Amino acid sequence: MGDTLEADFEHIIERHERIEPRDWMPERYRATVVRQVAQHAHSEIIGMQPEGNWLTRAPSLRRKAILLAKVQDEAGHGLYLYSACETLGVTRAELTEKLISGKQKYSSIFNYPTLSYADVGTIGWLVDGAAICNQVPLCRTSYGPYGRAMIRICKEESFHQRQGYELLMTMMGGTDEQRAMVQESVDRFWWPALMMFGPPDTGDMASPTGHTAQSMAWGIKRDTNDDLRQKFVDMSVPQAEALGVTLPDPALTWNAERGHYDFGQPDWEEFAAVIAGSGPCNAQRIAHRKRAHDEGAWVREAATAFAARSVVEEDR
Amino acid sequence: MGDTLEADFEHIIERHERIEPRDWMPERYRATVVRQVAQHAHSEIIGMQPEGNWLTRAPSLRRKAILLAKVQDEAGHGLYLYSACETLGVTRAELTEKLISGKQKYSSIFNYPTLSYADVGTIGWLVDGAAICNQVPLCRTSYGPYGRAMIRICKEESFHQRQGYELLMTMMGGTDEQRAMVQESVDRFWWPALMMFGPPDTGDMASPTGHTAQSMAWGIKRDTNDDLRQKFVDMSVPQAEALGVTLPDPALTWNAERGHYDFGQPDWEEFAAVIAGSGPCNAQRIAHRKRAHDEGAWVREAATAFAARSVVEEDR
Amino acid sequence: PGALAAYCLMLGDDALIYAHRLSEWTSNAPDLEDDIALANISLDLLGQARLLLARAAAADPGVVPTMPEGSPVPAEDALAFFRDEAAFRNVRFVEADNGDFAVTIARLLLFATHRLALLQRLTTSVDPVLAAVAAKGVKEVTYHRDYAGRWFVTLARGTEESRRRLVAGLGTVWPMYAELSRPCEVEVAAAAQGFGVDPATLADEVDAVVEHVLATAGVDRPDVAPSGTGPLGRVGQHSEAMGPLLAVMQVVARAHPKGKW
Amino acid sequence: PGALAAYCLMLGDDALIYAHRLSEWTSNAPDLEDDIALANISLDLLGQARLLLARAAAADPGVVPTMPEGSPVPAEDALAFFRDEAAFRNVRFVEADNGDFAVTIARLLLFATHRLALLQRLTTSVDPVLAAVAAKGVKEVTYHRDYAGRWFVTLARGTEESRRRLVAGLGTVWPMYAELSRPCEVEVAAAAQGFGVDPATLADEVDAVVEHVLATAGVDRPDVAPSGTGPLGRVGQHSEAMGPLLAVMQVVARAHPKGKW
Repeated sequence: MGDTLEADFEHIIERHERIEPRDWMPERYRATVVRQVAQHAHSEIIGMQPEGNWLTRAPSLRRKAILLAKVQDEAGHGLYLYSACETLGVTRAELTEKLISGKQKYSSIFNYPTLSYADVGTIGWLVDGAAICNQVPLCRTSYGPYGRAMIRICKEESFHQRQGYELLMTMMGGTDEQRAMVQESVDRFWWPALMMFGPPDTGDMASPTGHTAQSMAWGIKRDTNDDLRQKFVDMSVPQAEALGVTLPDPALTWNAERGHYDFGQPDWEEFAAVIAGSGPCNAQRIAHRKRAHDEGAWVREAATAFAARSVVEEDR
Repeated sequence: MGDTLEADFEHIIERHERIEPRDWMPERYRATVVRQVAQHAHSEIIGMQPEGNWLTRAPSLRRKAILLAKVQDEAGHGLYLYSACETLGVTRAELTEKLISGKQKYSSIFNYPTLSYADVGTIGWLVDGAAICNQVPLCRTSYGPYGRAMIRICKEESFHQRQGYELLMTMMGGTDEQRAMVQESVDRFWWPALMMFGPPDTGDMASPTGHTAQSMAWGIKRDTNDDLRQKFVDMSVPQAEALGVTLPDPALTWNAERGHYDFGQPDWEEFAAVIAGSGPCNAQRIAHRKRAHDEGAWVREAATAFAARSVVEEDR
Repeated sequence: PGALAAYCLMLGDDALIYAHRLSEWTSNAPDLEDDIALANISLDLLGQARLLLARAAAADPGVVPTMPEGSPVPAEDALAFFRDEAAFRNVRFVEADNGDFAVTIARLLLFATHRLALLQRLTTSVDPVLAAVAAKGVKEVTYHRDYAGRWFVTLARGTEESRRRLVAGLGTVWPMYAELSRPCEVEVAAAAQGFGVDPATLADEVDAVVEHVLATAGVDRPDVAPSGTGPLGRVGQHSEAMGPLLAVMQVVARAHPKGKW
Repeated sequence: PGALAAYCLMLGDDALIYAHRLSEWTSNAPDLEDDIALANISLDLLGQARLLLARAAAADPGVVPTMPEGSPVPAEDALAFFRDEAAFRNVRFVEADNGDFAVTIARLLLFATHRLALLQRLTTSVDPVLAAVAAKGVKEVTYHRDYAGRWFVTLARGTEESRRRLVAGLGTVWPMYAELSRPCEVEVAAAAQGFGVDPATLADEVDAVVEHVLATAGVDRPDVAPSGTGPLGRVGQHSEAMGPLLAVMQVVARAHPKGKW
């Protein structure tokens, strides 16, 4: 019977159809989906911090509203994604515990600080841009609830990307100081954005654990890291030109033969250090989340106690 | 024997000598001294808040250092005065508890907010000035430890007063905005400073409890409220003229006959409201103190536990 | 300034400063749902602030701070980022730190209850803009009040600790609450001219709602003295929390008086 | 800027920003004695900052921000209040919020131990001003270190809660601590020219002192990754705590660029 179930599962995967929560699935598939969706959810939640950092200092009321709505959307994305995980039998509390204890990761990009208001725009343009490259293919991912969450998320992310780009465009039309601020921000975020696609698929730096291959076979992932990175670079270069900023990569040049831009490699040692916990903000991000979670414990307990009491009172 | 003790006590008071901690004293004298010294100590401690509010925003490094040293001195004054109380068998913990629970008062002036950096100067000039008028006579107060603490405190207060006046003088030599800032600050603090001497000694607003008369008889207090207030006004008017600010009292005028300035009465209803707890900052000041005290509880407990353990270990 | 402009500034500043405080909860709330809800409330109030500040500027351009020549800063931003502390007209009630979640819920309940009653009346303001802002705001603030009311009761009847914190939190915010219903000259003039409301006339209605929530929660009205007498914040006399709030809020805008954002 | 000016700025900024953070304890400490002690430490560091910033300005007036014509603002204040974030050269270690008393004591122990070792070496700097500043500072910082060391052991061996908090506090500050001993170009140049010290050469000495305190306290070295690689704060890349700190610290001075104080 296990064989039939497994055959059914493989069949669904092959036809690029969706696996649904009640379908049978191999334990490793379940674990892999949970890990990937949780990591994505955690990234949304941790990602609230670098931008949230500028909420109280937004330089115009319109930008304050846009930023607040955006950070709120990230919380919403976290919410859908944790719900998607819950369909696989893992609770939000368990996932939060794993985030706080460092057992599950989040996107390395959020371990870099935001140091000027231009960073809000750059995160929208480059970071959300990279996220979209990663995520659009996931709308077709094999696990149903994840795929459907991604459709909604991608729509909002693409809205955020346009808003970020528009902020940078507006600033480039402002004062010299503002233009310098945008360039400085892009200089800081370009390489970390390239790192968002993960290590190269081949060569010394390639991930030894081979997550990519297995995930692709299962239809959880749909493209290789390097393909997505190339797509992102190709997309970003003309946008940078339109903006009037220089991307900080001397190797960046159009390769007519390939029909793509050639580009330099990020500092993969820095990437490894960030992943290992030595990014500029790893400790701060986790400490922030832990503090908020711990400080909220009494509220969550109160809600639980109140709900339990209400049930008892209704029963009478 | 009680009669002899009481006679000795009265004798010391009459000769304007000091009562010392080991001397016999009437219970009401002890209670009155404790109340007055505690109120004074509390005023120093609460008085750290309105000026401490500007420590992080001091506009020059020199002023930051001066302000920090001054607020530190206030903590030091609090420390001596709590020690003076302890000679009468009351602990600092008990007194702090009475401050936090509102059972003991502190000077009404600290229930007004500090709203500009000029307030740091005005507090030095007017508030410390009024405090000095109140306190210089207390250097001769009948209770020894209190009198000796007052000698040291008055010396430092008078230094603070000069620093405050010097800040205002410097600002008056600055920009128009700075001069306006000084005037606005003086406008806000003049009347509350006059209230620092307490209600009038006679008339409808006079304190019904008659603390003044009893305290004067015992040599705890040395002058009436109205005498001290007059002295303060006489001292402040020429200082205001030298500074170039207007005191906000249309009734203020030289009375050649009396050899004193005539002046208007503060809003004694406002004074009563502030004493009753409705000042602009009463709740905030107490909440701040309570929070700091509560948050420090685990540290004080640790110190006690560590000291106890050290004693045990030494005994072994 | 004209009475209409002064009145819109006052209501706009309440919304602006309180929205700012609430936005500080973002990424700090007890649970994701509350993070989202508080951000939403903050966004609603920020929206009200923008409309009200714009109305103030339109009614009397004299209220808008003068910007350097060639500055592209719109009126709403000149008002929010380039006024000094004493020119802000919000009540001190909205300035104080958020405190813990219980303090936040207690303040939100009181603020939203008052503002809802006010906006309901303002829907019939003779100023059509104000009436329109109020009509939109009524829907928003009804949700704010309900959210706060639900949490108020939940915390009061949740655990021992949540009840202790809620009662303490209510005591913390109560002293400054009186300021909302203490009429200032601008409000009296606004009521007389038919575009505004004398908040004293709302007191009973607001009080009844608050009493109802307190009763449901089984919590007593705090027995604490009001903080200050007179209009205070409404005439620019703020609390010590306001200076650091504005220092942070205005820092980027002020560093770039000719900036485009 | 010249190497001497750059070096003095760096050491001055460490003292300035840390003094600022410590001054936030005023009226908030666990007991009066600690309120006084922390204010005293803050004052000492503020004094060091003033001398070092003045030395930087004297060594290379080019490091001082240009003020509007007729501004009476002295060089030390122009440096403290009119530089933008990226021009500050302090380590990120001193920027972070104070946290609770345990975090504060852990940071103070590490900072003072490092700075004491540094100042001891600087007493033989070829720059006589720097040598004099260091000689004065050695006495001050010895007290800072002893104060922190005593509390560190007291908290570690006090109650269960104080130990838990101390261990957590040490873990909190540890990731950024590495930055103090990570040499930047300016330090390497300063050491080569004989007026400064390469902090890498202090590491063993500092480490031995810290180890001794940890051993006395019975606390393990935290097993946490360093925060960031490279000099970061020393090249103007600060943490997110720096912006709000400067917004508050600089607000009054910047509102009055021609002010006299």
